[in-house]
Amino acid sequence: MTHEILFAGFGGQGVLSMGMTLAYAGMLEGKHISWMPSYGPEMRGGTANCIVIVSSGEISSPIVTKYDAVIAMNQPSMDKFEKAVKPNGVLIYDSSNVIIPPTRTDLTVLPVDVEREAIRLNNLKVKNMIMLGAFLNVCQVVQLPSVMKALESVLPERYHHMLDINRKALACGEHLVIEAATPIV
Amino acid sequence: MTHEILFAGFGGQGVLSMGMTLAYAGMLEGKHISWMPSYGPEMRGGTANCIVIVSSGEISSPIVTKYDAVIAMNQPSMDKFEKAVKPNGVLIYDSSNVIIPPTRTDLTVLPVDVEREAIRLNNLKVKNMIMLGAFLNVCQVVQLPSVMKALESVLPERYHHMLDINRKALACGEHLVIEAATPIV
Amino acid sequence: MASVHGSVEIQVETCKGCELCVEACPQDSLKLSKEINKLGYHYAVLIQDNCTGCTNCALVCPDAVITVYRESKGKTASASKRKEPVAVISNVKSNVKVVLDDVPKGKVSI
Amino acid sequence: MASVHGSVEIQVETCKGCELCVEACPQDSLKLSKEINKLGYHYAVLIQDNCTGCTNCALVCPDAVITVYRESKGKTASASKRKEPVAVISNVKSNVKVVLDDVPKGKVSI
Amino acid sequence: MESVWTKPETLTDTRMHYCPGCGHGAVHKVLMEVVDEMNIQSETIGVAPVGCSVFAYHYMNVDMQEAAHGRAAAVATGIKRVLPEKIVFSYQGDGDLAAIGTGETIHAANRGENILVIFINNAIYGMTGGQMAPTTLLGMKTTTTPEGRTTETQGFPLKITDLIAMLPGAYYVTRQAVHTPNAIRSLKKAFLNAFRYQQARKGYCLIEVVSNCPSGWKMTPVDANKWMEKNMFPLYPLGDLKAEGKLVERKQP
Amino acid sequence: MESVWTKPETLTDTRMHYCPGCGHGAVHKVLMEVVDEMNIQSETIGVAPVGCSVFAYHYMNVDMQEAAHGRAAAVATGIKRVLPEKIVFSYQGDGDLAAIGTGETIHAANRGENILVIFINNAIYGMTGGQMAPTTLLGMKTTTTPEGRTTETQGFPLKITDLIAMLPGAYYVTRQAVHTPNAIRSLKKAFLNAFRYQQARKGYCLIEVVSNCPSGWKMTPVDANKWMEKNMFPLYPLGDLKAEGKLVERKQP
Amino acid sequence: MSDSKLMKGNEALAEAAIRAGCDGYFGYPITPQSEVLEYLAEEGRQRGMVVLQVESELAAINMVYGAAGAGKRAMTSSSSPGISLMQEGLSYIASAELPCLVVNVNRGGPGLGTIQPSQGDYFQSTKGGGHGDYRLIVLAPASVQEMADFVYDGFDLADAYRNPVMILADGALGQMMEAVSFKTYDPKERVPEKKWATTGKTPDRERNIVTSLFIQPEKMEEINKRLQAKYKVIQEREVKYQLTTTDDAEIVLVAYGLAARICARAAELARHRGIKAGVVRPITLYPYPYDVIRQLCGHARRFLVVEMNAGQMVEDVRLAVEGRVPVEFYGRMGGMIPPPEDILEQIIRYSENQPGGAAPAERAEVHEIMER
Amino acid sequence: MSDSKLMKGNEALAEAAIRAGCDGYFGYPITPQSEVLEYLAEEGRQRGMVVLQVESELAAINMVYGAAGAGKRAMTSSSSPGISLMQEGLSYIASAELPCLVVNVNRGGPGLGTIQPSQGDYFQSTKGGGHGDYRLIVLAPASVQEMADFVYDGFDLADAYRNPVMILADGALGQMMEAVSFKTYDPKERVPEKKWATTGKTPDRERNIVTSLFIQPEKMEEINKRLQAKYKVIQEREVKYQLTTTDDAEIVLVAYGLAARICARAAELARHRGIKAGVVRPITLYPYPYDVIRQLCGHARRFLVVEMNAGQMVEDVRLAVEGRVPVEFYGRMGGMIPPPEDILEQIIRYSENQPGGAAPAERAEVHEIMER
Ligand SMILES: Cc1ncc(C[n+]2csc(CCOP(=O)(O)OP(=O)(O)O)c2C)c(N)n1
Ligand SMILES: Cc1ncc(C[n+]2csc(CCOP(=O)(O)OP(=O)(O)O)c2C)c(N)n1
Ligand code: SF4
Ligand code: SF4
Ligand code: SF4
Ligand code: SF4
Repeated sequence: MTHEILFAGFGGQGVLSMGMTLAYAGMLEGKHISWMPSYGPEMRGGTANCIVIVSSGEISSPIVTKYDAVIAMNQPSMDKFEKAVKPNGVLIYDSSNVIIPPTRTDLTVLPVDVEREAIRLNNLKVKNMIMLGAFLNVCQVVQLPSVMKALESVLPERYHHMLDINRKALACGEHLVIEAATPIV
Repeated sequence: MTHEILFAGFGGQGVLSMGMTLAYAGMLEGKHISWMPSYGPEMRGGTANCIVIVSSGEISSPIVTKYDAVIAMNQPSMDKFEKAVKPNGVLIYDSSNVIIPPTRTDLTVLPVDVEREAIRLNNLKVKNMIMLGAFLNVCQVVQLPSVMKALESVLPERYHHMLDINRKALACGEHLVIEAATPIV
Repeated sequence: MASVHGSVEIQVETCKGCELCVEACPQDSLKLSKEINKLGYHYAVLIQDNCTGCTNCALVCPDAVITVYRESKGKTASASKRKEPVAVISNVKSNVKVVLDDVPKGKVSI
Repeated sequence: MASVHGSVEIQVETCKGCELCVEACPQDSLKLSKEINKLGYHYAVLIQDNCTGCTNCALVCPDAVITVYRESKGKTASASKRKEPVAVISNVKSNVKVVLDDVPKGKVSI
Repeated sequence: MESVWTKPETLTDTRMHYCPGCGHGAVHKVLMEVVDEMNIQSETIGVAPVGCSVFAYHYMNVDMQEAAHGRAAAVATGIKRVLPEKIVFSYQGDGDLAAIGTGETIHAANRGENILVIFINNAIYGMTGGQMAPTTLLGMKTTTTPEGRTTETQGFPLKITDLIAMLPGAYYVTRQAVHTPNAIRSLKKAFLNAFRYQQARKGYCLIEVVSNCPSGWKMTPVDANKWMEKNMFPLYPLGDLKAEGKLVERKQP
Repeated sequence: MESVWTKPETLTDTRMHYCPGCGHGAVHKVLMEVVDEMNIQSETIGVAPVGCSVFAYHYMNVDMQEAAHGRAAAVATGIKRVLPEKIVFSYQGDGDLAAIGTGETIHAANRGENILVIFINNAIYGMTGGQMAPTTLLGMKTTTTPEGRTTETQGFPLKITDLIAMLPGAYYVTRQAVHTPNAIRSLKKAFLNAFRYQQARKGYCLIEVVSNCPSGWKMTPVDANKWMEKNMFPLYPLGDLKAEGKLVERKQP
Repeated sequence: MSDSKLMKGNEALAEAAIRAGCDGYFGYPITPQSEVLEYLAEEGRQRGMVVLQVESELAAINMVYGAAGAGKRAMTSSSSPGISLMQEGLSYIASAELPCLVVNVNRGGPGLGTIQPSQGDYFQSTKGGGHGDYRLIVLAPASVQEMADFVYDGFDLADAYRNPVMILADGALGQMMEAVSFKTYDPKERVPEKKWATTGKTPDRERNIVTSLFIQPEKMEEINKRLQAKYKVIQEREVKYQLTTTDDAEIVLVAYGLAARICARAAELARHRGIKAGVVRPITLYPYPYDVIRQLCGHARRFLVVEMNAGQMVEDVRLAVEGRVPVEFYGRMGGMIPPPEDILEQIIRYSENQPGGAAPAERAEVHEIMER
Repeated sequence: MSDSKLMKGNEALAEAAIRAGCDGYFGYPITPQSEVLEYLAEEGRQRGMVVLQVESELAAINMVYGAAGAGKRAMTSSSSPGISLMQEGLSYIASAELPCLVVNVNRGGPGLGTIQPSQGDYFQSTKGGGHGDYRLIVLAPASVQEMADFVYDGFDLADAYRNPVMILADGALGQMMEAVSFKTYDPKERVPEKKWATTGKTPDRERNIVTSLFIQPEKMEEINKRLQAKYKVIQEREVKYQLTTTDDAEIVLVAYGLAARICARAAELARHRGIKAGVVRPITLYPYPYDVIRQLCGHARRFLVVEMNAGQMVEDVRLAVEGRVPVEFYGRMGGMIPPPEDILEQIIRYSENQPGGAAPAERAEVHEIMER
């Protein structure tokens, strides 16, 4: 079983760490994983993204062009990657940053208002974890506990005081999707 | 008709200009010519040499290993190049600098005491021209007048006051060989 | 109330919200907006009408997005020339603690 | 006649005839030879027995070919130790105008 | 009302890629302002470095060449020598000018090349992500001096501008900044001087601009400028080091 | 009689390839004399340049590395950093150290590398046949300045030793010569100092030796030395520029 | 995989350098490999390694020369433009026969180009970008794990043959993260005694001289013969490659590094469609696996060389195949990475025996160019 | 030949540069080509050319970049180690598509090596010693006359294709003297208008930018495609070579530069002995005359490649021959020049179909090496 997932958004939105956390969790579960970031110019202002592959077997190419799931944190990412989702794949996006919703009908589409939740948690830095939580609810690529554990290694020591709020964010994200099931736009 | 000639001696002995003068004369006579110097380390202290080819036709390789004539201005050159003369070729050397005379019997061997002549002309800088004159007497590679003319171009402007003494040297060298015919050792 | 009257025009879409103009303004006429522009920056806005047109903000603005206007001495403002600040926000209070999330990392690196 | 007595030993075959020792010698004890060595240089030789062993020549000699000896104060020269200058030329006159033909050109060039 | 300050015409409308509050933008702006005022756009040729200002040619509407890392002074020399009538400047960061380009920098100055070299000293490698620069302060933390710069390993901050001032080939050497309106005004004067000197064939001019790197320093622009005044100016005091070919007497810190 | 001066043991018996009267030989001799006296042959590692002294390792009986043209200071740094207990010196000509090697020279000094750099300034490229060097005097004729060096084309003689003295990383900087017995004695002291400082981990030392190039200058050795005193010493005055980390006050010519 | 870490290729390489007993690292920042220097500046220094950020790549390679000549394990790393600046130094190091490790995290060129992954430096690395007849041993990792493993191998090979070794990766391998584990490796056991090194002339031996100067051509020719003989041995003994489903392959892909992994995926997809595809992945780019490629000419009907450049290694494949079967080329340039699907397309085209391949440019374009 | 002069190759090249309207020369001394700078310092300056002795080869190549970018004819010259230092600059120049002339008077390497003539820099010159996919147009003169003539051709080609051109000679060609005459050539007629050059932005045009930076890989790939298309045209139009008695040749020698002249002599000697020998002399090393060599496979029973290196161009010959007939190699290294007699020997050996050729080294030697 192989999951090929793309995380995309603005430079500052923490999409890279989202992917990193997932990858790490996969590793903790003994799966084969790869994390391939985009690096360089498009990261400034424009979109940053990373491809995460979690697989039970060897991973040949860390580069793919079609994804089982795409997590889009802003409009440009949505515009660019909607078409890159495999048929019947999953497309989750931050509805607080994406004005024009996707048009494909062959996908599970989930808008998530992470902004609102973040404000509720009163911390705008954890939007990405809210999103990750939401994603994990729809695709059980890895178990939430592994992700919680992964956080410890992915978050630099000096940020460990933020472990809790991040865990909270993950949890809240997971629960969010229940609502999302009945689309809120 | 092609002449392949090697001039060899100490760095300071002016062997390169000897060859250059001959080459230039050849050019003046409309012949094909090439002048290939040794350059670099062996020039310090050790021997310097140059290969001059004067030919009525195109010159393919400017590099040869057997010569129609070798002009040796010191012992090391003699030791190194005696064997490089073609059978029945010419080997002229400065007897004032070469202690051990050549041993080959299949050559025209001409020892020339340029030192003595130079002292007579009271100028040690023209030894090389004396030698060149002597050589031209035995091998008419080019005509003496051409060489005289060549000197004007080969000698840098600032040395033109020495044109005469050099011409004298050439002439004296030519006449020398008559003596040489009856070996003086 | 300042003696000379001036005003500024700020291209909000290219402003990067560095706040240097706010710092440089002797009249405290500028502030960063609550809203973010397309690039995700909180842009500078004129919040009071006490601008003297001293040009300090424009001088320090690294992105040259500020144009400064001043009441020309002697003659009265010709309506044609007059320009209103593009954005004026009355209430700049906000219950959201906006954190300028790490200044865009991964710049072009060569 | 110098108070202290000394002498020098010069390796004539490695001397390059640069004449710096001649220049440096306060006693005018040194001179370049008429003869040339294997390398074609007129080498330095001791021409008078007035050397004081001041070592100036040895100090300036770039090729370190000079060894200097001095009469050890107090004790007399032990024959064993004593060394004669290797070359002494009585008449340094010469009818040949020796021209130090251009200092060896083509050095190693890299 | 009439406009009393508008963007210089020779500055293109392209949005600059610099981080918020980065000094590069301010310097570009002032430089182009001077090109406008002197009306020398058609004779000016600029040389961009490799550094965050590598894209300077996107913003300056003059003919420009993008030089290899550290070689801007050499490229500028090449241009100026074959086009002596033109006005040539190079624009370089501290890594570009004072590390990899040390040789080219010093020899261009020593030859007295009739060019202007603009040197943005932000004490860090901005573009590659905040590594130590030759001008990084002692104790300053960068990605390659996580414990802070120490003399044992990395030596001392290199005051290359002071070295250049000592060279007879250098005619005008000054250190400026862009953090306040007055600093900006002063920098503008410096640019005017340098270009006038070049027109008068006076020789080599160097303008160092002590600047910031909010991203590299991990500070907000406002804090960065405060930090700069407090920590950089003592070691890199502003003002002329050499005027009209003569060293300016000033107490060294 | 007993010998009062004999060739230093650490100087090999190989005949030196230098031209008659060339200063390189004298410097080699004094350097090895000091190695003998300090008895440090077994801890000393030398770096030869590309230049006439490229073969220095034929004459100095110590471990040596032959560096690429201009990189001797970098090579010496590489050695010293991994073998901090050893005594490391580089030996370089003016082309090697002050032209192609400018960057490596300045940054080694600025890092305060604990090495000795020996700088033979003969104002010309000897090995390649007498081209202009950065230190060539104004008006001096070389094969690449047939009309004499002019500032317009080739700029000014580069007094790099003076620049280095300004760097905080440099601990001992001095200018010496080898044309007289006294000069030789003074140079010997300088070498002793430098090696002692290195043993004491004082940091970077630079010893410039103003020397001759009879071949390049087209003079006899004796005339060359006279010319040197008359023309080079005024621009390159002998003596310490920096002692024990402090600049030595001296009137600049 | 409990002991494994999630690391960027650059970090894994740096960590391995520390564990491989690298004594001195000398480097200058450049994307996409600055993490190597940054990681070592923190970890390496703490663990007693000499880590120097120097003034330039020129200084770096010459410091490596010095440190290696002093008998220590020395390395540097950079990316394309920086590696170009090291060419003189590399030629010196090869000539003086100094063991050291040089890492090139290849980015798109020529010129300043882009920072995106590329394989455009194949020629430079394998044929010698510097002057004269010399060779680097070139290792091409294809995973973060290999970014680490090849550091040990690199140092061992360097010491065994007294030859500079290059690890030629690309930007993606440097930036991507994978699980990596570090084998136990004791430098003390691995580093041979270096009698030739300049460590100070003790009375019991002659002085040691590290040099690449042999002014007499006769002598220099001897040196060259020695080097050539050494390279012959290396070519005989050290060739490394990886084969994927080549046994029955009719179309054989040849690719190295990241491209090889993408090809593996493409071959897999091809086999789903019943096309017998396989992949030869040269692990050592010098010495090159000519023989294995030659042998495959048996059943292979066609070779398809895939590179992230305009076609460089393809020359070595042609030299091996010598016209026995067609050798096609597909490449992306300037930092573009060919996705498996595109390669599959090529495979299908060729298996259907259509002509083509990546045509460098249309005639029209060409003219446009000449018109400029 | 009344109007002809006796000149060294280096001097002839320098004189031609002046006559070809070279506006700026930037160089650093190095044997065996310092005469170029020295000649220009005297003659060039007097005749109004910008001639600068600069601080290093790095500075030189980047000044050439600047001067060429300013629309002027610019050049530099050096020898092997100095050329290695120019590799980054050359990659930049090729990428920015600046026309200029670079001369390499090749000496024996690797490393500091020797100053004697060599052809050891063939790979560096033809495959790209710098990073990324780029090509230099490489001209290989074989006489003093060509040392001069190729300067005009070089500048013309550079301007026509906006590509750096390299003249690859060797120390002997630089130092030897032959009669040379200078054709009438008026730069004004030859130098095209350079609209792209940075000469100051006038109101009537957009600003000109000279750069090699294309940070977006898509853009960079476009640039690369443009370059590749250009190289294709060059390969189609600019191949130059010289054939000597190849029509009926059974053994065909392939050599360039000085080696080609020596081979011509050897072939002549061979024919005296009734051996049908001929010589292919590539004049352009890039673009390479693959086709003509391929065509000769008809009657040629064997190719013998002769180089003053360890065997570099031989790869291009093999790429052309593709195994149709055996390709042998004979080379001398480290500054040694193969005399005609030695080559004759090889010819005889092969015409008698004996095995062999210049074996790089004996097995014994090899082991000695491993034992070190
Ligand atoms: C030869 C080479 N080495 C290294 C680099 C990577 N590099 C790009 S910019 C830069 C330094 C940037 O710092 P600075 O010059 O201070 O300019 P800033 O970005 O701070 O404005 C480096 C090392 C390169 N592009 N080329
Ligand atoms: C990269 C490189 N560039 C140029 C040269 C040629 N070269 C050898 S020595 C030298 C300069 C020698 O002058 P200097 O350093 O002053 O030493 P000197 O010979 O005068 O003692 C030059 C340019 C070289 N060997 N390598
Ligand atoms: S200075 Fe300019 S960019 Fe910064 S906040 Fe003010 S207007 Fe915006
Ligand atoms: S100084 Fe030395 S080399 Fe010179 S002449 Fe005297 S002894 Fe001979
Ligand atoms: S990284 Fe620093 S220097 Fe570069 S643009 Fe950002 S703030 Fe300016
Ligand atoms: S050329 Fe000059 S520096 Fe070189 S050995 Fe001769 S005199 Fe000395």
